[in-house]
Amino acid sequence: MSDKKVETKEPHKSNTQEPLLEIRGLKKHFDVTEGWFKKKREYLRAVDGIDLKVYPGETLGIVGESGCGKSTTGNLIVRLLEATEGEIIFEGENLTELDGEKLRQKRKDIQMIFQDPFSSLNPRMRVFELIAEPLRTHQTHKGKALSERVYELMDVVGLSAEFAQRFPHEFSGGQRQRIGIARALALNPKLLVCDEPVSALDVSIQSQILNLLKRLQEQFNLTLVFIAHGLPAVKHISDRIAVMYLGKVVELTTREKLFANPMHPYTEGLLTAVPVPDPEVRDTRERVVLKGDIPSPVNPPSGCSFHTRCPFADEKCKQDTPAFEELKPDHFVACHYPLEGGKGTIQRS
Amino acid sequence: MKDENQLLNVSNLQTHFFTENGTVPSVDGVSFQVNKGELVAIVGESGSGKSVTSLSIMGLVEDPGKIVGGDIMFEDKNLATYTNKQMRKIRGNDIAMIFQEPLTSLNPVFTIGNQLREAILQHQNVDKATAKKMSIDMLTQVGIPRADKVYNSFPHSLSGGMRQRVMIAMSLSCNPKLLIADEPTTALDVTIQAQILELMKDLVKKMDTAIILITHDLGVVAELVDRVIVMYAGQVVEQSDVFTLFKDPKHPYTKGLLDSTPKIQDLNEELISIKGTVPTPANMPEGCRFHPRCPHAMDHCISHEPQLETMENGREVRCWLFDEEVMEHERQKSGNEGTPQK
Amino acid sequence: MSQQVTPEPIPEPPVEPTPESKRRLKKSSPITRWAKLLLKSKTGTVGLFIVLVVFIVGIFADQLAPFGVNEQNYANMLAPPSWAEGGTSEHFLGTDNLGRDILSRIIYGTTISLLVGIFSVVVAGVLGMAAGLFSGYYGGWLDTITMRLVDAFLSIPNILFILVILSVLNPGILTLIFAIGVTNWVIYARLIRGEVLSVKEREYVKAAKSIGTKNMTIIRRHILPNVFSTFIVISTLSVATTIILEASLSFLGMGVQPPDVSWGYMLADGRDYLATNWWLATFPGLAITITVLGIIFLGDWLRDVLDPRSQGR
Amino acid sequence: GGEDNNDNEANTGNADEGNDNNAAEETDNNNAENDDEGQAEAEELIEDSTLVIAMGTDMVSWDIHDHGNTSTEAVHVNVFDYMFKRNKDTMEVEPHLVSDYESIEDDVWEFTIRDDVYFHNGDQLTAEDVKFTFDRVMEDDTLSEHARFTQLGDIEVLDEFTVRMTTDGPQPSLLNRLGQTGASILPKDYIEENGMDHFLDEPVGSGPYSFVNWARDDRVELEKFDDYFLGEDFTEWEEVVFRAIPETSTRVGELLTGNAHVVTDIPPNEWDRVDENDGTRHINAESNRTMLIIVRQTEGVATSDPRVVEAIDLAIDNEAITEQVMQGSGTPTRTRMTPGNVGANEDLFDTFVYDQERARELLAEAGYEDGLEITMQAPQGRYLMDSDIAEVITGMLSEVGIDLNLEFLEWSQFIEHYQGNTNEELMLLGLASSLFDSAQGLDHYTSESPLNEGRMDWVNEEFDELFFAADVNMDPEERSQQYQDAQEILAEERPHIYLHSINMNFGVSDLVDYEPRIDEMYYADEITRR
Amino acid sequence: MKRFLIQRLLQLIPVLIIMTFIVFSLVYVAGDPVALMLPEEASPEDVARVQESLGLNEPFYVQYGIFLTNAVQGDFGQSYRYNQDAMSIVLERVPATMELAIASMIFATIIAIPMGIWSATRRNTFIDLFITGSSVLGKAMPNFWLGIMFILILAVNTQIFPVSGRGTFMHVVLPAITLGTAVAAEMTRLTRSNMIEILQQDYVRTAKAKGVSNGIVTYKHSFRNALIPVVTIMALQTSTLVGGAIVTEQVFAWPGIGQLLVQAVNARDMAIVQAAVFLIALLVIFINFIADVLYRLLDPRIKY
Ligand SMILES: Nc1ncnc2c1ncn2[C@@H]1O[C@H](COP(=O)(O)OP(=O)(O)OP(=O)(O)O)[C@@H](O)[C@H]1O
Ligand SMILES: Nc1ncnc2c1ncn2[C@@H]1O[C@H](COP(=O)(O)OP(=O)(O)OP(=O)(O)O)[C@@H](O)[C@H]1O
Ligand SMILES: [Mg+2]
Ligand SMILES: [Mg+2]
Repeated sequence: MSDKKVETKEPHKSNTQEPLLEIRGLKKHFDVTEGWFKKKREYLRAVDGIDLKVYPGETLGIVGESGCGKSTTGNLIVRLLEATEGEIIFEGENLTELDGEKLRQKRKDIQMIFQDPFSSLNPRMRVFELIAEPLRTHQTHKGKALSERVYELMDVVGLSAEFAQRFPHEFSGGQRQRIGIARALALNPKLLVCDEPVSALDVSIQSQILNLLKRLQEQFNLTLVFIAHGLPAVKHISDRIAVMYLGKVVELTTREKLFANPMHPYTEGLLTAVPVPDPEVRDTRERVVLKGDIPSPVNPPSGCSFHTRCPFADEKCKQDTPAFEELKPDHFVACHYPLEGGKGTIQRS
Repeated sequence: MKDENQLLNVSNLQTHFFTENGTVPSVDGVSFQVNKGELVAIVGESGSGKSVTSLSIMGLVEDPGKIVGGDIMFEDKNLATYTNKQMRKIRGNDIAMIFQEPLTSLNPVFTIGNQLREAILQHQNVDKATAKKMSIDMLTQVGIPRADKVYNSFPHSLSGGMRQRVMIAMSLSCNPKLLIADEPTTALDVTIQAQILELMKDLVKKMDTAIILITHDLGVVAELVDRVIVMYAGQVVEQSDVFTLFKDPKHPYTKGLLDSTPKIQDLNEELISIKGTVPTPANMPEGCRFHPRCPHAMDHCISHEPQLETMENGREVRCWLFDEEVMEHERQKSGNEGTPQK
Repeated sequence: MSQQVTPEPIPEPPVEPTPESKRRLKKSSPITRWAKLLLKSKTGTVGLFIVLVVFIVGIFADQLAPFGVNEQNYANMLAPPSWAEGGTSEHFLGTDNLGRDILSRIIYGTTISLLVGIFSVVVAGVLGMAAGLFSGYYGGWLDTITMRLVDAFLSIPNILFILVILSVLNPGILTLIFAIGVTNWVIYARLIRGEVLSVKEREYVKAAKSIGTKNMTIIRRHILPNVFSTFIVISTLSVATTIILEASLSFLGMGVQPPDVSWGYMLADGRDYLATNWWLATFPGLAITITVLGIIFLGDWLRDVLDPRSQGR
Repeated sequence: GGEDNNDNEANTGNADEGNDNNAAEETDNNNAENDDEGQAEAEELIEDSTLVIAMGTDMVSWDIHDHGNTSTEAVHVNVFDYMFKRNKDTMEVEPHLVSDYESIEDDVWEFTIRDDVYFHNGDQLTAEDVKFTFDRVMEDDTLSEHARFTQLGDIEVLDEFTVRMTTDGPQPSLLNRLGQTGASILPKDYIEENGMDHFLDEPVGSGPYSFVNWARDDRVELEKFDDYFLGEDFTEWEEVVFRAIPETSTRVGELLTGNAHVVTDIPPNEWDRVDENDGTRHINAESNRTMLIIVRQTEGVATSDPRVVEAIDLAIDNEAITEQVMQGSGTPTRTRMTPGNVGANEDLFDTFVYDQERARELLAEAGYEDGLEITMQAPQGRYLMDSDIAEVITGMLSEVGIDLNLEFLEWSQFIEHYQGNTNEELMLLGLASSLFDSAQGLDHYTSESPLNEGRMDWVNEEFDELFFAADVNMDPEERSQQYQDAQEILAEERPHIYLHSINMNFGVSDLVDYEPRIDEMYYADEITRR
Repeated sequence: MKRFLIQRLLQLIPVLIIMTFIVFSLVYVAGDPVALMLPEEASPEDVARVQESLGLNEPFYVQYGIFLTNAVQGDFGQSYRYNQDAMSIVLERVPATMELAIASMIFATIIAIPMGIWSATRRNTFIDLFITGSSVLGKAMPNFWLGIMFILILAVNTQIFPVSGRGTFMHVVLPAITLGTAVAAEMTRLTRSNMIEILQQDYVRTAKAKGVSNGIVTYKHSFRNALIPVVTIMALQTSTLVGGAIVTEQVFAWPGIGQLLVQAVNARDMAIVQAAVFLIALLVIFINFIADVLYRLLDPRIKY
C-alpha cells in the first residue's frame, strides 16, 4: 500500500486560537402551515439549536442521517437561508446581522461547494464564464488578469485549459465538481463549506475529488466544513466531526476519538451500520442495529430526541433533554447515558 | 454442463438499445450462473449494465431495447425466447425483483394492501380474504409493526425504510426461486440500510431463495453475498467468491474499485482512484474496454479484446495480464524496447 | 515485471477529455444539433417547412399576389376555382362575392394573420415574462398580487375579455394585438413563474447567490436563459391559438377590419357561402388549419429539442 | 317640427325589411318532388296550427314605449292593438280599435273606441286605457318613444269610449302616428294593479295572440286569443313562435328542414338554395328603407364643395351595386321617400346618376385632379350586405381618383359617432321611416334639425320653407306636392347621397302563403295556410 | 375538508374583487352607455339627467365603490337594454350554458381518454400517428366553422340532428361536439403524454414485475395516475370552454350566457356584462374547485 501518508494535523487548537467561525444557538424553523388560517402554526425544526466552533485551517465534518439538518446548517452559514434564531460569528462579525453590500463583500470569504455537480452549474454558461463569474461579481480581476486567473484556477483543480469554452454537459460528474471547486476557490475564501460534494459521484471519482480537496486545503490553508452522510468520506478529510440528529448536534469530537470511542448511542449505531468492504469481518463485527424510523422534525420526540430508537433509553430520556456538554476533553456529547469505552457499557451518572 | 444445483444460467447475453443516436450495446455478452439459494452480487460503476442485465432476465427491457443474443436459462426454460405473456407467469412468481427507488416504486394512488395482494391473486389460486391474510403475514415477516394498519395505508404515509420493506414483502409474497434486488438500499440511510440488509439475509435463510444483489457499494457486497460478479462497460470482467475477491482482486478494474472505496478503519491514507470515467456504450474503446483507464494497459490491450477466462477455483477474469502468451510477448517487447507501457 | 499486479497510486489529474466529451466538442454547434434533431423528426420537418413557406408568403405578399387585395370585378363574382367546374383560368382559387381573387387575398391575409399572431404573442410574452420572472423570483407580496391577478384573468374566458376591450377601443390591427396581448400575458406569467420557482431552487442559482451575485444579475444570467425554452415553446403554440382566436373574433365581428384582410376575416366572411360557394371559406380555412398544424408540429419539436430531459431519448 | 323624424332610423333593430306587395316577387318550385323529411316536419307543425317565424335578432322588451326597435315591434303587433292600423296593401292607415273619428279643428281630434274589445286578462279596453297609454309616454321622459309623442298634447276622456286629443299645432300625420310604434294600447288596470315589472314579465294586450312565454334570445311563444274582437276566425294559427337565430346559414337550415315557415334576412347567395330546395321558396320584397351616405358639408371639409359631392354621386354606379352585388335585392334611388310613403317623389325613384368622366372633371374643377383622400364610416352586418357595399364604393371612388379610407365600426361605436356628430366626410347608413310620411323622412334636412346641424351642416332656405309649410298643411294634395319639390332640392344638393332602397328577403315554406309588408311587421294572421 | 372549503372560499374574494375591478375599469373606459339608451334627439340636459340618475357622473372610485357594495348584495344593476335586473337575466341563461358545457365535457372525455391511452400504449404506430394527427387537426379548426359544417352536413343535408335551438337530447349533440372538439383534442394529447410518462414510472415497472396483465398495468396502475394532471388541466380549460361557447351558442342559436354576452357587449349593456362575467368567473372557479376536490380524491398523497 501507499506510503504516502498525509500528516495528521495537530489536534484542533481550541484553547490556543480564536475560532474562525462560531455558531451559537442556531435555529432554523421552516413554516409548514398550509393555507392562511390554521389553529396552530406548525414548524419544521430543521436546525434546532446548535453550537459549533470552527478553527482556522481545520476541517470540521458534519455527519448524520438524511434530513437531520446538515444542508440547512451549511446554507445558514453561507447565508443562503436566514436563521430563525442564533448567531453565526465569522471573524468576529455576526453574519446574521449583515445585509446588502456588506454581506456581498463578506461572501468573498465564505464559499460553498454543492452536492450535485449536475445541477450546480448553469447549463447555459461556458466553463470560462462559470469560473469568471465570482471574479466579475466582485470585480477583483479584469481583462487579461481575469482570464489568467481563470486558467490558473482551472490548472489548480486539474482541468486543462482547452476545456474553457465548453458547456457543463460536456463533462463527467467528477470534472463538473472540479469546475464547482474552481469557482469556490476563485475569490480566495477563508472558509469553504462543502455540502456533500461527493455523494452524487461514483466511488472511483469520489476519491479523486476527496484527494483534490485535501490537497487544496493544504495548499491554500483553507478551513473546511465538510458535510456528508457517508462516514467513510468524512473520516478521510476531517479533523473533528460533529454528529447531528434531528436538527441537533449530539456528539462532537476529533475523528480519532469519535471512531475509537463514540459516546453517543446514535453515533455508535451509525458507525457500525456502515458496511465494511471486507467480507472477512462480516460475521465477527459487532453492530448495533437501530430499530425504528427517524422521527419527524415537525413533531420531534420529547426529551432526548433519540430516545425512540435508543436501545438504552428510559423514562428520563423521554422527559429531559440532555445538555450538550464536554464530558471528556474535546469530546462533547448530548446524552444522559453516554457510552464508555465504545463497547456499549453504560455509564450511569 | 448442467449443474443439478444451478438455477439460472445467463450465457452471452446481449441487450442493445436501438436509439435515435444509434445502437447502444448496454449489455454485451454477459455470462454468469446462479445456484439455488445462493447470494450473488453484481457490482460495477454506474452505467456498466447491471440494471439492464437484470431487466433482461425479467423480460422487462422496454423499447427501444431488445435482447439480441444469448440465452437466459432459468431451470430448463430459456427466458430469452419467452413472449411477454409467457413471462408474466414467471414474473412475480418464480423470479421477483426489488427496485432501486422505494419512493417511486410503489404506486402512490393505491393502498399497500391493494398492491401487495395483486401478485398473490395473480399467481396463486386464493380468494381475496386469504390473499389479504397472506399479505399481512408477509408484512409482519419483514418486520413491519401494526401490519394490518399499514395494509390499508397509502405509500406516502410510510417512511423510505418501510416502503422498501413493503417492496421486499411484495417480491417474496409468492415464494420466488430467484430474487433480483437492484440497488435496494442506495436511497436509504446507512442505519436503515443495515436493517434492510439484515432482513434480507434472514429471509433468504428462511425461504431458501437465491438472490442477485445489484449494487456498486462494495461494503454491502462484503457484508452479504457469497459470490461477486464485477461488470464493466456491459461485460463481466471478473467473477469470484467474495472472500477471494476482496483478498486478491485480479482485474485492474476490480482492484481500482476496491482501492478507491474509503474504508472506515484506516485513517489518513490518500485514496486511490481510477482515472477517467466509464465509457458510454456508444463510445466503446477498441480492444479491452478498460484500457484507457488501466494502469497496466499494454499495446496488446489497445487492439485486442480479452475473453473471460476461467482460473483456479472457478474464478473468471477478463484481462490480458493473465494470458501467459500475451504477457510473454509483452515481456520480450519490453526487453527489446525498454520499459513496458504503463 | 511480475505477473502479479501491484497497486500503484494512480497519478493525479489533469483529467483528459473523455471520449464522449471529445465527441460532443466536435458537434457542439447548436445549429447542427438542431438541424439533426429536426431532420430526425418528420413532423418537425413538415412543421418547419410549412412555417417557412408561410413566412415567405407573408413577407413577399406584394410580389406573389396576382391581384390586388381589394381589386374587385363585378363581372366575375363568385367564380369557382379555375380547376373546378365553371372556373375562370385567371383565378386559381376562384373569386369572392365582390369578384376579388381569393388566392391573392389569402396571400395578403398571411401578412396580417402573422402580424397579429406574432405581435400579440410578443406583447403577451414580454408582459408575462416580466411578471413571471419577478413574481417567481422575488415571491412575497409581489407574487401574491401577481398570482391573484392571474387567477382573476384566468377566470374570465379570454375571448370575452378581448371582446370587451375591442368594444371599448377602436377596432383595428393594433387594438387587436393589444387586446390579445394584454389578456394572454397571464398564461406566460403563470407558466414562467412555475418554471422560475423550480429554476431558482437549482443549485447553480444558490451558487450564484453564495458568491454574492446581485439579484438582477441572477435573473438575467441564470434564470432567464433557463426559462427561455419554456417561453419559446409556449409562444409558438400561442401563435397558433391566436390565429384561431382571430378567426373567432372575426366571426363575432370584432376581428380585423376591412380593407385589411386576414384569414380569419375571410373565413368568417365566407361562412355564409359555405353551402353555396364553398371556396370562399374553404381556402382561408385550409390556410389556417395548415399553418396552425405546422406551428403545432414545430412547437412540439421545439419542446423536444429544448427540453434537456428528452435530449437523450 | 323636429318632432317625429327619427322614427325607425339608424337605431332600429336589425337590418332591412320592407314590403310592397306589388313589388314582391315570388319564386316557386312546385314541380319538384317533395323533400320528405323537411316537408314532414313542416306539415306536422302546420297540422298543430303552429306557425314558426325565424328572425335574425330577438325582440328586446315588452315595453312598447321603450325599445325603439323594428323587429321588436314586429312581434308586438300580434299581441297589442293600435287605434289605427296600416292597410297591408296600400300602407294607408285605417281605423282599427276606433269605430269613428273626427278632426274637430286642425289640432283637436275626437276618437270613439270600439266597445267590443277586451284584453287577454278579460278587462275591457276603454278610453281610460287610451289616455293611460299616451300619458305614460308623454310624461316619462326616460322612455325612448317619449320624444315622438309629446306633440299629442292633452288627452281628455269624454266618456267610456271617447277620447279627445288636443295636439300641439296641426298634425297632418297624426293618424299615421297613432298606428306606429308606441301607440298600441296598454291595459291600465292590469299595470296599475301589478306594476310595470310584472307587465314586462307577463304582458297583456288586446291583440289576436296572447303571451305564453319568452325565452330570451331563443323564442317568443304566443297563442291564439279566443275572444279577439275581430272574431275567432281572424287567424288560423293556434300557436305562433318567433325564433331568434343570429347565424344566417343556421336560419336557412331551419327553413330547409321544415322547422320554420318564414325566415327573415336571406342574403342573395342563399336564394338559389332556398328556391332549389323542395318545399321552400324565396321572396324578395321592397321595404321603405333607403341606403344612403351622409355627407358632411361643414365649412372647410372637402365635401363642403358641391362639385366634390356631385362627383362622388356620379362615381357610384348604383345599378352595379343593386344588380351585381345585391343580386337585384334593391332599387337605385335619388330620394329616401320610397313609393308608398306620403309625399314620395316617384320620379326620383328607380333612377340614378352615374358618369365617371364627369366626376373626374368635377373633381378637377374643384382642384383635386391629383386625387382626394376622404374617410367613410360604415357599419358592418347591420344592413343587407352593408360591408360589401362599402367596399364596392371604395373601389368605385378609387376609379375617379378618390382615395376612400374605409372605417368599419362596431354598431355601438358607429352610433356613438353618429349621435356625437363625430362623423367623417362620409357615413354609410340605412334609414327607414316607420311613419310612412315625409314629415318624418325629410325632417333631417331642415336647418333647425339636430340631425343636420353639426352632422351635415347643409342649409337650404327654399327647402326649409317647403318643409315647414307642408308640416302643418292639412291639405293632403298640396302637402304632398310640397314634399315632392323638397325632394328635388335634396337630389340636387345631396346632403345625403342616396344609393338604393333595400329589399327584404324571406325564405318561405310552400305550405304557407305570405306577402311581406313594406312596414316590416310580421302579422301572423296575414300568413296563411296554402 | 371543511377548512379546505373555507379557505378556498376566502381565496375567492380577492380574485373576484380584482376581476370585477378589471371589468369595471373597462366598462368605465368604454364611455357611457347613455348615448345608446337615449333617442338621438336627446338634449345634453337629458343626457346629464340620465347620467346622474345612473350615477355615471361620479368619479371612478365612487362608482366602483357603489358597484361593489351593490354587487356584494347580489345587485348588479339594471340592464339598459332589457330594463330588468341584470343578474336575473343572466341567471336565466345559466342552465343552457351549463348543459352545453357539461355535454361537451362529457363528449370530450369519452373521446379523448380512450384515444389518449390507445395512442400512448401503441406509441409510434400508425394508430398513434393517426390519433395524434387528428387531435392536432381538432385544435386547428375554428369552432364556428366546424359548427356550420356540422349543420350543413348532419342537420340540413342528412337531417339526423336538429339544426339549432335547445330542447331535446338531439339538440345538444351538435353544439356539444362542436365545442368539445378542441377540448377533446387537447385532452387526447395530454392523456397521451401523461400516459407515456406514467408508463415509464418505476411503479409501473413494479406492477409488470409482479406479472400482472397488460390491462391491469394500463388501466389500474397507469391510467389513474395519468388522470390526475388531466383533471387539473381540464379544469383550467373550462374558461376556454366557456369562451368557445360564446361562438358555438351563436352558431346554434343556443340561448346561453355566451350569446347574451356578445349582444350585451355590442349594446354596451354593461350591467349584464358585469353580471355575466362575474357569474362565469364564479363558474370557472367553482369547476376548478371541483377539480381540486377530485384531484384530492384521486391522489391520496394530498391531505386536507
Ligand atoms: N425550504 C424548506 N422548506 C421546508 N422544509 C425544509 C426546507 N429545506 C429543508 N427542509 C427540511 O428540513 C429538514 C432538514 O433538511 P436538510 O436538507 O438540512 O437535511 P440534510 O441533513 O441535508 O439531509 P440530506 O442528507 O438528505 O441532504 C428536512 O426535514 C427537510 O425536509
Ligand atoms: N432506454 C434506454 N435507452 C438507451 N440506453 C439505455 C436505456 N436504458 C439504459 N441504457 C444504457 O445502458 C447502459 C447501462 O445502463 P444500466 O441502467 O444497466 O446501468 P447500471 O449499471 O444499472 O447503472 P446504475 O448503477 O446507475 O443503475 C447505460 O449506459 C445506459 O445509458
Ligand atoms: Mg443535504
Ligand atoms: Mg441501475
